Amino acid sequence: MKQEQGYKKFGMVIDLDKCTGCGACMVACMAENNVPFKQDETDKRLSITWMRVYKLTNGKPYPDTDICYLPRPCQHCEGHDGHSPCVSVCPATATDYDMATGIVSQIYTRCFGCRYCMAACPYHARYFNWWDPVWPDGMEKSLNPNVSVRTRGVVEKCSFCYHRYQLAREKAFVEERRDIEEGEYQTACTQACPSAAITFGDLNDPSHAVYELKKNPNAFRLLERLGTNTKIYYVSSREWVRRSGDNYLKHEPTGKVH
Amino acid sequence: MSTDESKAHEVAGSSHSPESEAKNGVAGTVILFFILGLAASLVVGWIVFPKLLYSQKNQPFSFNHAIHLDQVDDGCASCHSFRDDGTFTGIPKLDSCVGCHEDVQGDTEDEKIFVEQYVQKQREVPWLVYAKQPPCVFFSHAAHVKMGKMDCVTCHGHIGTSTHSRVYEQNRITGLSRDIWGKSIAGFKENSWDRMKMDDCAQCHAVNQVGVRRGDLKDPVSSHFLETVQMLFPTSYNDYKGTSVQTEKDGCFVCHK
Amino acid sequence: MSTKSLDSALIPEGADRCPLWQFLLAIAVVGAVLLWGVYAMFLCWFKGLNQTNMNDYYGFALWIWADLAIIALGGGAFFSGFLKYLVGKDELKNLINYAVLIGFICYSSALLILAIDIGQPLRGWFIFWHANVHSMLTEVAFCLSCYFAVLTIEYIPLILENRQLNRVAFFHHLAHNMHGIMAIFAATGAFLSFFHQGSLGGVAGVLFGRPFGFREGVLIWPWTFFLFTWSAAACGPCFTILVTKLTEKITRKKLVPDKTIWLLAKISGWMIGTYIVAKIIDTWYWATVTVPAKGQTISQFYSDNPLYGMWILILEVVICGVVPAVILISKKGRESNGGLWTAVILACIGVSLNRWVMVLQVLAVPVLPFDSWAMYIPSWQEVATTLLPVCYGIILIMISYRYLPIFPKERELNAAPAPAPVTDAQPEPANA
Amino acid sequence: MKIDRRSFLSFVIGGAAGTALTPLPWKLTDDLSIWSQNWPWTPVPEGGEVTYVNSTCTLCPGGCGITVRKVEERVVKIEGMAGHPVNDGGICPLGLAGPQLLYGPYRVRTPLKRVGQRGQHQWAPISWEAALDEVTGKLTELRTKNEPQGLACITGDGRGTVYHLLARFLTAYGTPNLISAASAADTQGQALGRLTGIEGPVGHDLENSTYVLSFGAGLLEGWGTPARVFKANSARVDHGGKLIQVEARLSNTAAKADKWLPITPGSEADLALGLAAVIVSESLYKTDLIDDQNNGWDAFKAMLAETYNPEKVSGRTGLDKSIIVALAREFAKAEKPLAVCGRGRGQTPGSLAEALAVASLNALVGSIGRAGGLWTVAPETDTGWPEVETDAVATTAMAKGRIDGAAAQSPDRLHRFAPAVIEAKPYPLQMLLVVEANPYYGLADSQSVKTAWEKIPYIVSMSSFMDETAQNADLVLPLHTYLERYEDVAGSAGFTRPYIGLVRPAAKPQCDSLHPGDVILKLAKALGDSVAAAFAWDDYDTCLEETLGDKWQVLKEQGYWVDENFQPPGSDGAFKTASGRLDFAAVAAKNEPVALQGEEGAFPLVLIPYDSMRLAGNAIESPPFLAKTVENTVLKGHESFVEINPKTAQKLGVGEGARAELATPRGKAVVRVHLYDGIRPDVVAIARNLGHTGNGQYKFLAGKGVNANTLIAPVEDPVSGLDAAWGIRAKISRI
Repeated sequence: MKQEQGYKKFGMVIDLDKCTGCGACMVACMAENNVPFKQDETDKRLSITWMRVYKLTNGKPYPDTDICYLPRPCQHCEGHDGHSPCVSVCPATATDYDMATGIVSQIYTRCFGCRYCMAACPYHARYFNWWDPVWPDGMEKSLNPNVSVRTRGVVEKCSFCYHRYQLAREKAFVEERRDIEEGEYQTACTQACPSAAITFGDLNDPSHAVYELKKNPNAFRLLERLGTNTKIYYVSSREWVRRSGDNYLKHEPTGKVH
Repeated sequence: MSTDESKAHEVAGSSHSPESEAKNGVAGTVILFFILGLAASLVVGWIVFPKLLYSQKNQPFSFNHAIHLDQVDDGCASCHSFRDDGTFTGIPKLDSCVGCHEDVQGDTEDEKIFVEQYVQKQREVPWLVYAKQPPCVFFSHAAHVKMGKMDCVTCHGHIGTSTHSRVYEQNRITGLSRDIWGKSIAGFKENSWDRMKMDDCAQCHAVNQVGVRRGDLKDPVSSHFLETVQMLFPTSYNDYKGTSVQTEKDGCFVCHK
Repeated sequence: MSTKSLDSALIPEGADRCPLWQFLLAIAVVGAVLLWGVYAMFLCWFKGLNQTNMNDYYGFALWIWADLAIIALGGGAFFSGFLKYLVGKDELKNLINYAVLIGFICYSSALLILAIDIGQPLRGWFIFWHANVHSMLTEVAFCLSCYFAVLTIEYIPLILENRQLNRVAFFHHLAHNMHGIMAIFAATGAFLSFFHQGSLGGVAGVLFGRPFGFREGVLIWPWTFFLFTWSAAACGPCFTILVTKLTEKITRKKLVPDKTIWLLAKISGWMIGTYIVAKIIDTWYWATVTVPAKGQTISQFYSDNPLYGMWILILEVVICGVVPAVILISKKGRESNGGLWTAVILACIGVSLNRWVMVLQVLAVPVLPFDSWAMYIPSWQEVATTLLPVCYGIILIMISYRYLPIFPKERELNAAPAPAPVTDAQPEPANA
Repeated sequence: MKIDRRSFLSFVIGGAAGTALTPLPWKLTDDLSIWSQNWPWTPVPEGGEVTYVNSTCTLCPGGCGITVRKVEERVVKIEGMAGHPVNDGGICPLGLAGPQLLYGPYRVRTPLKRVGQRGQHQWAPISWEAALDEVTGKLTELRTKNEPQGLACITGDGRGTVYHLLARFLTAYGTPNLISAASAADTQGQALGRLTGIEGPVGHDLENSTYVLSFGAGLLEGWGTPARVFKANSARVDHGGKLIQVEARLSNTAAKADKWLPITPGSEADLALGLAAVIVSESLYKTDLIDDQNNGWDAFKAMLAETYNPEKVSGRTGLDKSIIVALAREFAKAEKPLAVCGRGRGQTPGSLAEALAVASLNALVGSIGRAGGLWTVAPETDTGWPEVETDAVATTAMAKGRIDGAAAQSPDRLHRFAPAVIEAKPYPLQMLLVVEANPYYGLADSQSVKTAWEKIPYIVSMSSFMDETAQNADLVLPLHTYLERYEDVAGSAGFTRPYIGLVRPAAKPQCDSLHPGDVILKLAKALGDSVAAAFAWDDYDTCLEETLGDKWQVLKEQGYWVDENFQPPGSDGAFKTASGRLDFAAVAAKNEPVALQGEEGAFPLVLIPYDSMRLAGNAIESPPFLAKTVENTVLKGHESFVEINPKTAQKLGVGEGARAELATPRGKAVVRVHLYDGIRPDVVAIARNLGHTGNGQYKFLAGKGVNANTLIAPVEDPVSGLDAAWGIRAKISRI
């Protein structure tokens, strides 16, 4: 769709050649966003991690084996005209697509836990609070007041650390500025990544790093063919990795399919 | 789904006669009791219920805004200020009071409590915040005061001129301050500060067209559609459209965290 | 008056019913299972959905399937109503009461299950108050509850026709007048059903992130929208027939004239037939156009996993689709006892299976190339809560059958000399 | 008028109708939903003023700069310190999870005295006074018996003021037995020292290297200082530098490398020298640093030609001859080549032969003391404290030698601790003091550690957490965590310049704990006489400030100190050798590669414990957030997985997820199998740092998985005298 003037469109470019799968982004996200934890988190289908690092393998036998890590935050799909897969199905408008930022919100207090959005999301970026969150005595002290704590029975997901955007704007406002600098709003995972594999910014703004980075010939997005129109671009120099980003019929070449 | 008509009539007939005598009397009592029930429930719902719903709490001691407002030169901002990072301090900490209140000023009981119980013991005053929003709400004073150039009164009313702290009413179910729902149990409001529910924020945002217009956003089809709607029902459609694709108001994250 | 005499006083005039103790015993047995379900229901409400085996890959599971299935099976109510009042198949008046009762049970159960299925039941009403018009689920919620209201209205006159209640003039006339305007409700019901049956189909059909469920369509409605309505109209009546047949078996009575059954069966047969043709076209188009466009092949959806194979497609479309259609369409088929039984059972399995596939397999199929199949087995709490409405249904049928004139032709069909088996209802005096 | 059913009914109906006309039902419905939006039992974090504290992380030897975010008094987040010389804003997952260590339920809240059996977790909380009295009593008893050497002390960090205080205390007290764990860095230091004649910690200039040849170094699994190495690796990707990983398993490092060479495990030294052989024979080496005049060089050349020609090396490593030659040329011709070693995180010292071989490879290509190479970083400067005056008791005891047999200057030999205690040689151990270390979990060959433990009459653990060692102690003294105290971190592992990081309190002490330094000072005071006399300071903080002297101001201001104008020793070509050039004599000398334990017949496979960034090292139990990131192919429920090649699995008849018994000469464990193509068919790998046995009601990683140390055992390097074990022979059988 056409690029609207004056609208931001926050997104990421993640360099898979740099990502080492260390998991810092996951932990940074959990710490920043008050993600709950249980005593057993080894069942990954019951484990809330807004940012999840997938381990991809080329499936070749020893010694031609190769692996690659792929960090997966919410892809903040724009779909067509902001009708992302999850947003349009929510019966109670607990999640919306904001044209001003391109961020898919999730309002935990509006959500009543029907989980239709989870069924709609092919990236499994949405997580349900099957349990009451429990912080062992004293551990609740490390909770971040800028992100509300979720109760049992609601869906949660990555928000691109929207609260950091809010705080950056507040600072700008008291300094009589309407707008914020690229560096003033960065997500927790971006900030934490020791390999600087994640770049975050406004995909519409030529002065932001992501604007050029996303044009890399080795850049791809997950499941582009579904028309989800995501805002997370991945870069990999390895063909098999790029091919793992979408479904292809045998004869089809990796990359854009017309 | 009628069964056998004739049978139905005969049944009705047989059941008809014996009861007809008592009928009028019965009808009377029936109506009387109906009215009784009606009246009782109205009393309960409108008078008893609100009393039960809210618990009354007193502030640690009464605070006189009026006096302070006279002393300071920068109005509310003198005490309720912004931090450098843009966040709002809300109710000032003790150390901004001790300047004047190191020892008892005047002879009010409240002053005595303040100095002896808090200043001298260096305990922060556990104020009950009338305007405290639920934890899911993100409210930026910077956005409203600095950017929106809004007046404190718009949301907080004339608290600046208050000479004492009123009773704090807490909803027993939600634990929230009554000011959020508003004094009127029916939810009516006269002044902008009478109520602080989501709809009030949304309405103000819509009226002042806070968000970015997205008229230009629409793909041709729907914009034609909207034009038609506007033509047919001029009142129904205000040309302001928030940036949220789903609500056509501002994005939910503007006020929620 | 004693329980016994009260009981017999409530039983429709001239109708034979089993002795009270038998009746109560049966209620107790079913009630036990029901209580188990109730227990599980409260576990889910108070401890949360961690009581289930659902997970972040399987956000929808047994419950949603049960919902879709019983609503499809309950479709008999709206469709036979539609046939009787709008199309004017008056013959169906002998079955319509029962159809309504079954529909009522199915829809009330569906609503109950939804109330357990959501993570925050206390906020369930948000779906109406903060409705998102883009969501199929919103459409479902609205039409579902409206139609449930309609069914209730259709069910009320039946209750009022109870021997005792009917003595009250007011109730008697109320029931009588309600009968009069029933056509309007039937019409409303048919209209509402068309939408919610459809939007249930839309639930999976609109998921463009899930190629297995996604279907193209017209305007906002994917093809599954129409297929679901169609299949419900086709197979719902089969369920009504099946339950009627079962009731006749259990009560050892003839309750509905064969003519009525055969008529409904015939219509149902044609409906299934046409539906299955549409379904085959849809599947073919989906497999050859929709799916490849997303870079996948239909074989991927039926391989590399322990459960879902091509067999499921064949079972649904051929064995439980084509076969019952053929049987019911052929006069010999539907009028032969065995034929009818086979057909209606297959049809019911078919539509339920379709709902399973359109909900659970959609979630099981991996979409990300580096993702894997998600398998799921319900927990006992899920099973119990799913059995709950079944038991509740049985009990409601038992009570309604015993005390309400559900089957207008019952007396006539079981006229005096009918040699009732010994175990069947004792003659009145024995009761007094 | 009688009230019958009907009147009642109509009353109810009227009531219902009326209620519907009041706010009651609607307000209740709304309020109930609001109640459900934040249940009273769900915590709501209080907002407030946000402040930041710049400090230093001590969770690994890296010493990264951290910025602690606080809301009022609460620590809510730890982030990497932007602009910090070591990690410049980067941070590892463990560092990020720091607040969970501060507030976690596994903290020791007050001094604890054992009441039940050892290890039974039955404690009596006691006052600090009582606790210190008890320790003082035991210590005095030893001294009065003239056996102060009967006391040994194991400590985690071998650097910094706290360590020096401890050393001073023990010297004054009269025991030589202060033991800290040696690491690969020590071995590399020794190796480099033998070439250059300069002693001290090694620095790797990864940032400037254009070609990194890694002999099993887990550069991306936590080697050196993760945040720094990761950054360097990304820079390499940007600049098109090369990384070659020599390793038996496709680790994350290998996966990110340009080339992965899965050679026969244990033949790393052979490959290094094999490459050297090619470089020498094709005279691709840089002569300027090398002393090619003395006989050491000739011997070296001769050795290469004879034992390490490509054919032979190809045989031992399993690499094709052509690959070896090509690799050697590529390496030698690279602009700034650098060869590194130290398996995994480099927590175990490893074989000196291997370190020497790798060092000599760097020497040949002129990468010693040069940009992009490796060099010795000046050891941390002397404390400037006056010499300790020991009394007679202490002096005589000090002369009795250490139980780990380590000489004065050589690194400690913690691996000898258990055997020495068991054999009671050279003398029986009567008391053990553990300071911020977890040897009970972290030492290889857990079984003998357990036996040794039973032989020690009295054990005190000074620790912030209820770790395995604390659980098996007689007395536990709770310490401030790094987020509650001041301290200096002397040096950052593998960093190329002298560095000091300042640890600063970000939160008030959460428990009734003390600073380790203060505990030492209190004990010294309590012991009196010469011991007390050795300590002039009233508390640790003053001691720290005095000791750091002029650096203190800088540290206070920016949180760290770096020697900006540090020049790598020998960068001018002047090494501390006879000729001032690199001396190969040491490399030429016979350096036996260390053999694996267990013979091939009974144990056909080789077990390699591997490190992961997602599991805390240094015997720390991973906090919940870190535990959350552990993949379900490493740990599922309570079971560890071992990685084996599908071919091997097929031979053994085990499939993905199958349970099997993993046996080594030192122990057995039931594990589950994870089929992994990225591993040699003759190797099986298991994750380190699992199988903790924490107690308490919350078990995040506690009691889950297998502790690799129960399966492996130390093998002493004949030359360095350090533990050179990197794996052990093993067998997998289906059950």
